[in-house]
Amino acid sequence: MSALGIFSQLLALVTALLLAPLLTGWVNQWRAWLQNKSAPGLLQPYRMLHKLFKKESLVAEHASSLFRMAPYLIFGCMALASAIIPTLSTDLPLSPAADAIALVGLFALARVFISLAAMDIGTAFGTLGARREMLVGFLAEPALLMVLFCASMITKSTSLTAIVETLAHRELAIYPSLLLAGVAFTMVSLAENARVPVDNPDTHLELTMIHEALILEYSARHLALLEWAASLKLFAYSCIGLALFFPWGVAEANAPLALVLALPMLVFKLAMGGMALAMVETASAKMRIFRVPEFLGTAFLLAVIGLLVNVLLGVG
Amino acid sequence: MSALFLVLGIPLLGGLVLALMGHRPLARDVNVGFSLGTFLAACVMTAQVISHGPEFVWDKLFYLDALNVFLVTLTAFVGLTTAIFSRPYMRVEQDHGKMNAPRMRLYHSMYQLFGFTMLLGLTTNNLGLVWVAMEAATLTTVLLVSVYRTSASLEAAWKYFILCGVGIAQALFGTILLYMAADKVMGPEHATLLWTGLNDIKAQLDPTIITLAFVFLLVGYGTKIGLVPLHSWLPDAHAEGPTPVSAVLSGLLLNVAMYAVLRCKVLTDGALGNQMAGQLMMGFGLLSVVVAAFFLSRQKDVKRMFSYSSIEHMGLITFAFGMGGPVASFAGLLHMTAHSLVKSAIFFTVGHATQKAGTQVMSEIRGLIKVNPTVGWGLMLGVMAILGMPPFGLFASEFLLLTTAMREQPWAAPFLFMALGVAFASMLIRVLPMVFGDTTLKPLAHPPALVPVFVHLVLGLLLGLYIPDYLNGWYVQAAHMLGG
Amino acid sequence: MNSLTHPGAWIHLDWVLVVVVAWLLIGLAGVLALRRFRFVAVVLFPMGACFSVLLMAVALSAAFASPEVAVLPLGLPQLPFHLRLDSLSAFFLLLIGGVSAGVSAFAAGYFRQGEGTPPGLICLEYHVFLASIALVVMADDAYVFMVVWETMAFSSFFLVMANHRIPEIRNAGYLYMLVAHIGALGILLCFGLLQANTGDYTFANMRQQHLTPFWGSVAFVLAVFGFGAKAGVLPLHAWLPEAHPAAPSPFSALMSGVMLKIALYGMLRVAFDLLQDQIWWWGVLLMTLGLASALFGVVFSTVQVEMKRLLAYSSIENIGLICTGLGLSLLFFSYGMQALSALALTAALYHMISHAFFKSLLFCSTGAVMHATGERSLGKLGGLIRTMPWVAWPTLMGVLACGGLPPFGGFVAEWLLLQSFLFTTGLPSAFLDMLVPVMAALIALIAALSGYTMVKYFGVIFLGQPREEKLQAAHDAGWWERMGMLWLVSGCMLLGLFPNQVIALMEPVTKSLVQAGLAHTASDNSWLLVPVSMERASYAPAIFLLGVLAAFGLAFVLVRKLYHGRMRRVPPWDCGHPWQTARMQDTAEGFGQPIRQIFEPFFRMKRHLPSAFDAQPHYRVTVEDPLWYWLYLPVARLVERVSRIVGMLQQGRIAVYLMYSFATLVVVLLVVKR
Amino acid sequence: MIKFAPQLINLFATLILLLSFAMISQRRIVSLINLFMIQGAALVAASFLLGYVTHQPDLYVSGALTLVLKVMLIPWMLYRMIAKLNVRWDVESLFNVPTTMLVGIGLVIFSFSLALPISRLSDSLAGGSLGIALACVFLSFMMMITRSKAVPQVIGFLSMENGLIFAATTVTNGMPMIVEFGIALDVLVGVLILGVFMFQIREKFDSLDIHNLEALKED
Repeated sequence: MSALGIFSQLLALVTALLLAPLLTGWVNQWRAWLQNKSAPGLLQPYRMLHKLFKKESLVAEHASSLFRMAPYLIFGCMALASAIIPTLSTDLPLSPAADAIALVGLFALARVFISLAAMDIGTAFGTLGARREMLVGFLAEPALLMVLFCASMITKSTSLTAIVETLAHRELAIYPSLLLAGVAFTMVSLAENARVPVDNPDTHLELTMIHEALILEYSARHLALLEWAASLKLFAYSCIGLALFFPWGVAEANAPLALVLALPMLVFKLAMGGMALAMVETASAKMRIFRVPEFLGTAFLLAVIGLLVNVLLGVG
Repeated sequence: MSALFLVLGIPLLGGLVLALMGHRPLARDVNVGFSLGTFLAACVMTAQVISHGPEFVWDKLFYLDALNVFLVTLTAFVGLTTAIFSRPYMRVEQDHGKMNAPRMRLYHSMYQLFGFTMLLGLTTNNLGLVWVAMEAATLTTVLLVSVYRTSASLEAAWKYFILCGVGIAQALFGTILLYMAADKVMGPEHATLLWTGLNDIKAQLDPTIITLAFVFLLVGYGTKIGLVPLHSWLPDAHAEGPTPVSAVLSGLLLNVAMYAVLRCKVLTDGALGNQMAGQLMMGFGLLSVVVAAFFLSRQKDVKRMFSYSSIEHMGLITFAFGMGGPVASFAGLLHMTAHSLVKSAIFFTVGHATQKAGTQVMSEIRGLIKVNPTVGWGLMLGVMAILGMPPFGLFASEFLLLTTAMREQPWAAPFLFMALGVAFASMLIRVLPMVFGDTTLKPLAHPPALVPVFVHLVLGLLLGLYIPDYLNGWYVQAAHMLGG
Repeated sequence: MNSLTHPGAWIHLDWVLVVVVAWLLIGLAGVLALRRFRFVAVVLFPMGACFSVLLMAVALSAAFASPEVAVLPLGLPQLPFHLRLDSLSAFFLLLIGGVSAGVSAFAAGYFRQGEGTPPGLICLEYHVFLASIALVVMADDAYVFMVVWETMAFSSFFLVMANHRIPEIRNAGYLYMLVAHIGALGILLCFGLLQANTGDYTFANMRQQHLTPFWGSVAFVLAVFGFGAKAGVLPLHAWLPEAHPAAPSPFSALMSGVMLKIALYGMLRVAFDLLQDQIWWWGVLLMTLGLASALFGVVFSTVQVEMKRLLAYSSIENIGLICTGLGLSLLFFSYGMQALSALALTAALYHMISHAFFKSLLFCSTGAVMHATGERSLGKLGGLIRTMPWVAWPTLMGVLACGGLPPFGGFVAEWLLLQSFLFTTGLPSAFLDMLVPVMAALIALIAALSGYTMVKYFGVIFLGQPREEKLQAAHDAGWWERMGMLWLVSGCMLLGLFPNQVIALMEPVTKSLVQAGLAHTASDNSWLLVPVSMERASYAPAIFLLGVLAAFGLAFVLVRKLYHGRMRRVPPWDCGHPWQTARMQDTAEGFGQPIRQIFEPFFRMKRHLPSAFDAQPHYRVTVEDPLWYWLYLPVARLVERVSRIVGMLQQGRIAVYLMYSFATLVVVLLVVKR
Repeated sequence: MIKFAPQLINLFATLILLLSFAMISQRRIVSLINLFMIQGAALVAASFLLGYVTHQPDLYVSGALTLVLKVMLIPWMLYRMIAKLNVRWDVESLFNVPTTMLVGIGLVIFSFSLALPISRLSDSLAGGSLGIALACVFLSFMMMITRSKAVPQVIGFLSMENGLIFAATTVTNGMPMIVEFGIALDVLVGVLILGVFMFQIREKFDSLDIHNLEALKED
């Protein structure tokens, strides 16, 4: 628990909190440009959060305390998740507290609470959204777990910091299992963060919305926290992607100087990732809700095949 | 050895006295009195046997050893409890008009004589007399089976008499062959049918004659035990007679027949040296268990179902003795005791239940627990005991039986497993609706005598959890003698 | 049972016997006070709960003590009752004591006047059930094991038949008793093999016997058949979804929470302790059976529309997962990898104890809901969190635990199980190396699906609008019920947040069974659960929860300070429709519809679609268990056909009977003559 | 006289076997009872002869017993019963006569093959008669199976008893006295009971045909 460790931990948390809305804004901007529309400003998400926080919160008459408590809990989970994932440096005192499986558990906890909160009001949209969210969740969660298992099979450990360290030191070798895992991971992150092929983030069309239906009833500060948590989730997912597939440039415990270099490297990688995400979204159209299980099923199978390939070839 | 004279004398005297005054209402209590006397005499005799071991009575004509002493006490005890049960039962039957004065007289006198024949069969040392006792037992009960004069009971009685008569005739031929074998060894003057005599010289008996003799004896007495395919008379006889008769038939007479077969098996094993007798008994036993189990699932009449269950249990006992060895024989003896206790208890509760419903068809007996909890719970616990649920003695013997069978005769284990499973399934599916659920029955005029039921069940429970030392001593001695 | 005079010198075994005898006496007292429901509810059941707590305490201290043996004078003379309290039975006694304390307290508040069998009788059956469970775990010879095993089945059968007015309950009771007895017969034959013809039935003797691979495998298969039938493993599971809903809730809680574990205890005792030379395919058999029942259980629990059936199927799922853990541990053990076998075994044991706590909690909550509303089916409930907060919040904890979500015990068990699956690359046979990752994938899918089920369970019952008018009048749980549920919730929390201490408790168990334990790695870093080594994997639930709560608190305070906390109550967003009714919410079938659509081949569905001319068109879909039509009915038809053939043996003509007698004589004479 | 004894015993044995065959193929019931009476007489003669030859007084007693029972009392009771039940019809059986004869011969061969190893060993006077006694038992057994009327079944049962007593007297020179008395008593009571039954069956079914005694069966 060296002082540097605490500092890098807090730095990681703060950068996550600040950079997340920026990443969402960046992705929205690129989406607008690619659809040759004039894009909103890069800081639009911050302005939206500030506006929402100022508003008075309107809550349904018979909403229970679970409804009002859920946003804070979900925001807490996402904050902890982004604190655990090695974004800037791997010297994170909090990381032994939760390894890859616990991270997946954390996402599951957040998903369960958002669904319960949605069902609390008892409107048609809430339960509809909850059912769809759980449908996506129950297929995406095992797929994510299998992706993380591929990586841990190679590095013989499930703690994220250890994975990043071992992968970063290995010389540039092509791991077929990681290739399959990468494809599976992109499909899962698209589904989890309610991006286009599975769900359109900025539409209120009853038939298609999953994520929107859940937060339909929320307003003002609760809505702000949920939006912030959503962007934090996107940030966390992209950091997991970077950690597993592009681990270079993350500072080690013994090299505090590298911390300085790590921040711009992270921003650059996130920018590239955001652009790629925007391109994927504009290129694909939204699927019918009953095609989503096949989509996620293929992701799950790809991850399992990645695992098998790792075991069969023995090299990983 | 005056106790033995009392044990045999009291029922004989009871038979004669009740023949004279059997029709009067007092006869029921006199009947209980005589049975009580027999039971007390049996207890005294048992105490003597406990104190100074097996002994002869009346210059070797009667012989009391570990194998038959507990059977004698058991017979006397169940005779007593059945007599107590038959008091209210017969009063209700008289109210229903099914039993008039002459029939009551016949019933009481035959009941006591039947007790006498069984006790005679158990205690006598002369195998010829054993045969006479078995024949007399059939005679005394055949009239009881047909006492209701319905066409079904007449048919049952006729079949019972003819089939058992033929069966016992074969047993007589077996006894003659035994006598012939003894005659060859000891010379015509002092050739004897005394079992102890034969037991001493069983090594020199000629194997071919003994094999033939054992076959005839096994098929003969097997008819009386109700081994499949000789069992056809048993369900009809046990179901058609009045319930006390069925209880005594199912509970005790089968044991006496098994006792006779065991006596012959000891001689045959000594003479032949090989396991022919045991294998034959195992074959018959297993066949009976399997066939009876499948019969159970087709039954409509409650007493017929329980008589098939008796066939199944006698099959298990024969299989146990067929396997031989101290553990299996111990299991067989324990099973005989526990089975007669629990089966007679079940027949008591069934008797009251059928009187309440006015019919023996199971579909019309519903919700016993609701109308009369003691009868309902008595039947439920009794059926659980007969199906081999643990706290009861039957489970202990089935436990020993199945575990030894699994190791010594693994080929038989799947059949036993299937048969016990099917029997359990078929009997439980019939009994559950009878005991639980809503009821259509009307309470009885006279309060049912349920003390015997629960006394039997407690004894059954005791056999499973704690066997007194002297009883265990007898079992071990007898098992050693039987199993070799 | 050494001298009763000075209790000071009593060993743990004596104290456990004191608890067992006390339970039996309470039962008898119940019979004496058959109809006085007040006395039974307020005095007897709480006394039972106190003795459960005593049992827990004794088990805790006995866990680390060396095994103690006692011989009771009961039973057959050559076969008296042998009892033995070793670490494995101490662990299970702890489980029994903990769960039964909560459930007894809940049962105290559960009784209402004039309902089915008299409460005194239920009290007797309940306490005989508890006593027999405690004895099963301590049995040290085959005879006493079988006696208390079937007494357990016997007494729980009467509990299932508590309100036997309803025909379905009678059928459920019958099916339950039948499968229990057939299972017991299987176990009996297995013990027959284990005593290897020595005639000595004590477990000590059985441990010395070395069976040939063939007979050992037959014994193992019989044990899996017998104990699997009792635990509800796939082919013989049909009784579980019938029997558990039929029993009154506190007893189905005990049956589901504790009795299924006792069946697995039996499997453990035979597979690890009594059988000596394990073979690798035993583990694979157990794993495949476990995974099949887990997947089957979770898929079926998602589409159920009745509360307790949903929980019963979820029990099948959890039992399946535990069996997979046991199978994996057996696989490692047969290859001699003690450390990994200990890890898998700890995962299975952890899952057993956490499932015992959260499943009994959920069954108790269904009991409270049924008492308050009188409704069993999910379609008629909703919005109960407002009228029954004392039931809703503990149930939320139970739901999170059952869904395998982080701060609770369920997650720790899954975490350990997944970790043990991850290390299987060292197995000698390539086929197994390939098989195990696929199984890990299945486990992850099953865990996620159980989350789905639990959201449906909690959401449809407690959240949203009440679907029936009378739900407004639902009264909250009584004091006893709240105490019982809070006890179970604290159990779940304890298991969730302090895994190291619980694993330290399990260490003697795994040491005795597979000669290796996890405790040495877990104990040196007290907060961190580290199964094998620091850099491999670690998980600290306490810090994890603190992190989330800290973030929660900070967000709450900062938002209040930086901005404001104003809030206003408004009608919910109705998207322009003038009126909002409760029927617009998702029904239970609706919530399960995606799973029904994805896992179509699993079910046997009958849809009733309304035709155009229906007066009141309604749509009904019934989902049935396909195994019932593939396995149970064909067997029943076969028995029916064979018994009809056998029935022809008895045609009534005396001539034919005489022919039988004559033919038997001739045949036997021919057989003997040869 | 002594040296003719074995031949005489064999003569009586063959006579009893012949009578059993006759009884199987007999049509009319009254002659059936007469044949049974003659068989009893042959049995009595054999036991008196054996008693005389082997100087065993109890053989005389058992012969006298059989004489009283099997030759006088039981046939008289059967006649009285038939008179009271006014049964005059002839006795039809399930199989026609030739097949019953063939089966009878088969049974005789079977019983001889059974008894051969034993009779060679036995040194008593009438070794060979065991086979014949067994044959007589089997024949009467078969008679009970094939007859469809109550009275012939009873007579079959009694002739089986005759065969057994004959086996006892010839092979082992009679059973111990107490057993002989027991058997005789049982037979007598048995016949009494069968008589009572016949009245009841007659009164219930007003015919003595066995076919209406087939209600109790598994459907």
